[in-house]
Amino acid sequence: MKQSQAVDTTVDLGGISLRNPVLTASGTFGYGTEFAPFLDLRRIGGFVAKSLTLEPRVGNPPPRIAEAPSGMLNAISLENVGVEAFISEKLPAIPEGVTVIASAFETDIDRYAEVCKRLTGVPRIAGLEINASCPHVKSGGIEFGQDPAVLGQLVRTARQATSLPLLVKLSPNVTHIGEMARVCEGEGASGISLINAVQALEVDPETRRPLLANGLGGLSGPAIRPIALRMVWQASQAVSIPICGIGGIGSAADAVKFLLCGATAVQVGTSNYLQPSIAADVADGLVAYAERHGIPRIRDLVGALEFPGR
Amino acid sequence: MKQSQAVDTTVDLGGISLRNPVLTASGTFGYGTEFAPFLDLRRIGGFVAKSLTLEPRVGNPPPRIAEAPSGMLNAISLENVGVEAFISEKLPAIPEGVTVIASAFETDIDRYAEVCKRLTGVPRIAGLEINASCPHVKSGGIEFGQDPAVLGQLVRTARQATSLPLLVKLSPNVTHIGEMARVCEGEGASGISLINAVQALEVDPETRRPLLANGLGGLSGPAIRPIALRMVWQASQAVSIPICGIGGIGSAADAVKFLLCGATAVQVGTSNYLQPSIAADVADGLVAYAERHGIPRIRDLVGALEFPGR
Amino acid sequence: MAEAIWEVSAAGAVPIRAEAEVVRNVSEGPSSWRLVLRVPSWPGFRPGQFAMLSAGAQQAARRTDPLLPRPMAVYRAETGVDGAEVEILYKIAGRGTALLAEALPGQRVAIVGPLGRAFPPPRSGERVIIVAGGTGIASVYELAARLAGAHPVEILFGARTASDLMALEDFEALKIPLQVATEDGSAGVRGLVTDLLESALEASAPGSGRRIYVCGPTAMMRRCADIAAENEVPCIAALENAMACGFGVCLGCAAPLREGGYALVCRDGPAFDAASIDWERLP
Amino acid sequence: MAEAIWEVSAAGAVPIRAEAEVVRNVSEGPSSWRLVLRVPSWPGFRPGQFAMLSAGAQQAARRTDPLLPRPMAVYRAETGVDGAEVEILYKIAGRGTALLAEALPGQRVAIVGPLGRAFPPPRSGERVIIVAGGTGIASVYELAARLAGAHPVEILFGARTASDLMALEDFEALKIPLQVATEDGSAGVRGLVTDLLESALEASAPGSGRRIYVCGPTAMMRRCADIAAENEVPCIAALENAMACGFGVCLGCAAPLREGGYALVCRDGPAFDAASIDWERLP
Ligand SMILES: Cc1cc2nc3c(=O)[nH]c(=O)nc-3n(C[C@H](O)[C@H](O)[C@H](O)COP(=O)(O)OP(=O)(O)OC[C@H]3O[C@@H](n4cnc5c(N)ncnc54)[C@H](O)[C@@H]3O)c2cc1C
Ligand SMILES: Cc1cc2nc3c(=O)[nH]c(=O)nc-3n(C[C@H](O)[C@H](O)[C@H](O)COP(=O)(O)OP(=O)(O)OC[C@H]3O[C@@H](n4cnc5c(N)ncnc54)[C@H](O)[C@@H]3O)c2cc1C
Ligand SMILES: Cc1cc2nc3c(=O)[nH]c(=O)nc-3n(C[C@H](O)[C@H](O)[C@H](O)COP(=O)(O)O)c2cc1C
Ligand SMILES: Cc1cc2nc3c(=O)[nH]c(=O)nc-3n(C[C@H](O)[C@H](O)[C@H](O)COP(=O)(O)O)c2cc1C
Ligand code: FES
Ligand code: FES
Repeated sequence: MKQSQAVDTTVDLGGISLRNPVLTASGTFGYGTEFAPFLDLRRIGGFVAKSLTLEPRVGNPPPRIAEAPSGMLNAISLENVGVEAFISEKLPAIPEGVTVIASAFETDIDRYAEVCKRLTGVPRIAGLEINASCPHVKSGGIEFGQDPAVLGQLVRTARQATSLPLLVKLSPNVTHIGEMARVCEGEGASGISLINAVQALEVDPETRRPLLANGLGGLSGPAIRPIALRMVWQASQAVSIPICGIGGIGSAADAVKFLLCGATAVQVGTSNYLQPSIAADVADGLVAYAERHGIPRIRDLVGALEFPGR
Repeated sequence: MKQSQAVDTTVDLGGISLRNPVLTASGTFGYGTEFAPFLDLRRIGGFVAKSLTLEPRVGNPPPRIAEAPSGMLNAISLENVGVEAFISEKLPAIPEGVTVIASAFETDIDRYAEVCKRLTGVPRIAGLEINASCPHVKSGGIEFGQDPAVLGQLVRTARQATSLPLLVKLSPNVTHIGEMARVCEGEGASGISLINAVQALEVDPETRRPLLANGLGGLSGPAIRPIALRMVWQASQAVSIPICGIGGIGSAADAVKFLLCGATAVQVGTSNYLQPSIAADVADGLVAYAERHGIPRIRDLVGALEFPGR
Repeated sequence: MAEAIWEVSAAGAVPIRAEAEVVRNVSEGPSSWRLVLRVPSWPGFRPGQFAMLSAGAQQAARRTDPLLPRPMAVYRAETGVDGAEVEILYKIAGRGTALLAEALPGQRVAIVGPLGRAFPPPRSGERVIIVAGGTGIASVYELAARLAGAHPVEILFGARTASDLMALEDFEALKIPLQVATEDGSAGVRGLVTDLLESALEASAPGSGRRIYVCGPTAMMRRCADIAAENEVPCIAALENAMACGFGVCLGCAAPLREGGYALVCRDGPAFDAASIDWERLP
Repeated sequence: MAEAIWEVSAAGAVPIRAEAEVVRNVSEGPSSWRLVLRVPSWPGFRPGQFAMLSAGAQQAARRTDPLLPRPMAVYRAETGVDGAEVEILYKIAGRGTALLAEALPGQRVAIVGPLGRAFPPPRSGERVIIVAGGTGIASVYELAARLAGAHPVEILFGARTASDLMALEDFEALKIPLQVATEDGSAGVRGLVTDLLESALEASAPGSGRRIYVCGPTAMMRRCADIAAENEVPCIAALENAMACGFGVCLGCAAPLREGGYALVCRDGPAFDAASIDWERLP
């Protein structure tokens, strides 16, 4: 069986055509070029760039990161180069043939829309992801993605602001992820990305302070994978728009789990820090998995989980 | 400094007087006697027994457990000996001087209340914990602890059913843990226990099935500790009734973190499986910590976290 | 002869918890390893009991992944001057056992044991047939050793291929009749061990009673249970469900019973009357 | 002499990622360890650059705790026939380094490097004073080695006590003037290394310029920065913030700048003009 039929790895993520379903997650892959020494970006489906705000933003004071069991905490906040510098400086540096998804991140809905507008029509940007895990200043620090009404308004406004495929990245810090997914679908989102980091706190028992200068932070990495898989599965039961699965992915087996739970594509996040070529390894591993199981198209795995009693 | 003043380890957990703040968590410590070979139960503050239903219950089919990064998943469901067998067979086997907290767990509110009634007035039971992470049959599988109205009704009814100190064990699968804590306080709960296991899913990529026969399960262990610390801190900001902190505790340092975040006592769960004498080690370690830091009363640590900007 | 047979009273040896020193940890063939631990206050054990071992050696710094300990049969234990040497025979099945195989002499492995109920001993005069395969071979050595010379006993091993057989020499040294069946014929006869069992039952007269003990893959145990039932021979099966605690508190190791409900493999077993198990619902 | 001085152009050696074999990993005194890794396609490095090392040896089975790699200065590297031998000098500070100390020859440690910008070289004729303490000593060896014989240079080490000093003999072998200050007087003079720095600045005439390089605990670096500013001497400080990635993508290693905003220690440093850092806000 050496001469296996080539596996079809292409997927359509809400109008974004991907070479393969392995993307990298916003905030864990910089603006793409940083990984040039470690992997050929054309080996992966594409990448989601660091979330952009209208103006360049300075982040939180250090310490911004801390380790946790099988995970890490971060409180980077809004630090980014701003939408203009991204377009004029970062995008041109990305090799041809690499699929770029831009990410938007703001403190009020109008500014979100403005970021989406500016990114629309820019060559090289294949789609937008709006990060709804940002605290909404007007709702007293509640995340946009934690309130169905606010989320609905955000998605509606962003949808009007851009003609690009629009992914909404949901917050995991909610009671009913399916409800949030339905809001996105109802307001015309092209797809859903989940999960973002889980709100968390780590404490130094010696100094009696949080390990992060900001106090709270986001937990990411393998620790959250079982939570992410549950949410992806729940969202996939609630909506029919495509889902991009995120959370602790560090191997092709992990990626397969997300596909089985209903994700059309996946994003590798924290693992990029540990092993900067990991996303390409995951993509290659998916092909090996498909060959081993005689699966002609990777997308045949999507939602193929045999869930008991269904 | 060898002759240190003895550290005062006693705490009052909503009317339950504890020798020290280290309890063990429901479902991880059986009915107490199973640990006799490994530790003297009088070295810990007490234990919360496996959750009880009115009638003995058979649990889920196997596999019921699976491993996850720095954690485990379980779907044991309601398996327990039932309230009567607990009172007549299990309680008498527990050595004198051991503080026992019974846990109630049911599928509708009236049955919860009935379990609470039966456990009231039974000698040896120092307090009740009601587990609100159980799916509410009438709400279509939503957990009691996921809906403020249902939770309020549960706590009100349970409060009327018993004169014992009443702890409410909250579900972590909610958007606003502080809101749930306030509901409990408003309905007269003596205290709050949190967190229960986080709803999660693990998948076997080879069989394409969930690892648990039940599909979904609860994630526990060190992986969830940063989430638990965040929720305990948020709850402590929302209410003034005492909190019992739970989630991934495996050392005295971990316990200190929970106390700093506002927990009056803690419960050791999954770690009991790895190291059956761990709860006593944590209790001893708390004393060592207090001595090292010159803290006369362990309870002085409660809520002593220096949170930035407060 | 009474001394050779063990008690299965509920109150067996009180289990201990120790950070035991690795005395030896060596590969014996492709995937079979032998670990010897020095356990200072080992209280002894009875055939069929097991221990929970940490996944990998304890390191200077605590690592929380993998988290759970792994159940392993106590293969053999010898009490000496500075505690007992407890032997474990294991195969590399996944992460936990792969890490265990890296534990070096002098390093420490956390152990909790002995746990579980022993195999019920045969009745006086009963002819014993031990059937084992896979990691189940490790679970029956002490049983065979205690019965050897004291009871009429024979052993039947099944494996996919010769190299899957563990510790064959130890069993041969017991001087008990031993037959092997491999699926590829690379050792013993080609075929299934359950065929050997059928022949053995045919060859032996019911006489003063016969008894089967089996430990191995679920399919093997289920088939043995069927054969035993057809021949009306009592059959004891030692199950190998996944475990978290090993002493009856997590309720994770449930085995479905034919009469309904579940037994806990760690507390009510691992050895069960094969007829009591609902084999269809055992994962 | 030009060859002895390195380039700091932005485009340095392209970093590599390897699972490098441990050649040697030995304790040198109470908490100081020396690790030698064989790295096949090592592209060379410049003084001040670092690498990200996995916390502990890679094991047969992947463990996800601890998760993040640890930043470590490249102490020295020698290119031979089968790749370079890359040397790391480290102290056991917590879990990651405790696990690293257990890596045995033949085992593998994942490495990503070289990373970061090099120390800017001194200008021709500049008199160099290197100040180091704690793990910072590891960061300045290559700097001292490249300057030795090519530049007027002296070294000042500070420590709490004698046994905290790492690799003293390596530095002595460079035949550069070296002074030590310990807080308990157990080696060199009793006192702070910053006192030595003040004396050294008093003793040396401004002449054709002076330059300070410092790497050590934050308090030491901050005080050096103050002394340098008072004396109007340029001072380069190499920071040691916690890191997750090491190559500018996680934004975790932010160092607050006096002019406002943050620099990334891994990308814009680790070496910075000490006057540009807002020492008060550095954790
Ligand atoms: C009472 C008892 C006694 C045992 N005695 C021995 C023994 O003496 N020697 C020996 O080598 N093994 C024995 N086992 C099996 C051993 O526990 C498993 O092989 C081990 O837990 C696998 O761990 P792992 O991390 O290497 O594999 P994992 O990565 O956990 O799993 C690898 C594969 O093994 C399966 N598996 C996981 N846990 C178990 C389990 N407990 N039983 C069976 N399959 C499992 C998984 O589903 C997976 O397919 C015994 C099990 C029990 C319950
Ligand atoms: C560019 C750079 C070069 C370095 N070079 C060396 C070197 O050559 N040799 C050496 O021994 N160390 C060096 N360090 C420091 C080293 O990275 C830390 O000591 C190590 O990460 C601690 O890991 P741990 O798991 O052992 O300790 P942890 O358990 O992570 O922490 C133990 C203690 O160290 C502190 N700590 C954690 N990470 C760091 C860090 N990155 N820097 C300083 N303190 C930290 C923690 O706050 C805690 O107090 C360097 C750091 C940087 C950023
Ligand atoms: C340091 C860091 C920075 C992040 N920044 C962003 C961001 O700017 N925008 C965003 O949508 N998600 C951000 N994330 C979240 C990740 O994209 C991802 O959703 C999360 O980390 C879970 O995936 P993982 O477990 O694979 O890391 C960040 C995560 C980390 C660890
Ligand atoms: C196997 C298992 C069974 C559990 N059963 C119960 C239960 O019956 N009632 C309950 O309130 N919590 C139960 N829990 C939850 C624990 O009490 C605890 O809240 C949770 O595991 C988090 O703590 P940990 O991370 O220390 O384990 C169970 C947990 C596990 C792992
Ligand atoms: S393994 Fe925990 S009850 Fe059996
Ligand atoms: S360590 Fe990640 S940006 Fe510096």
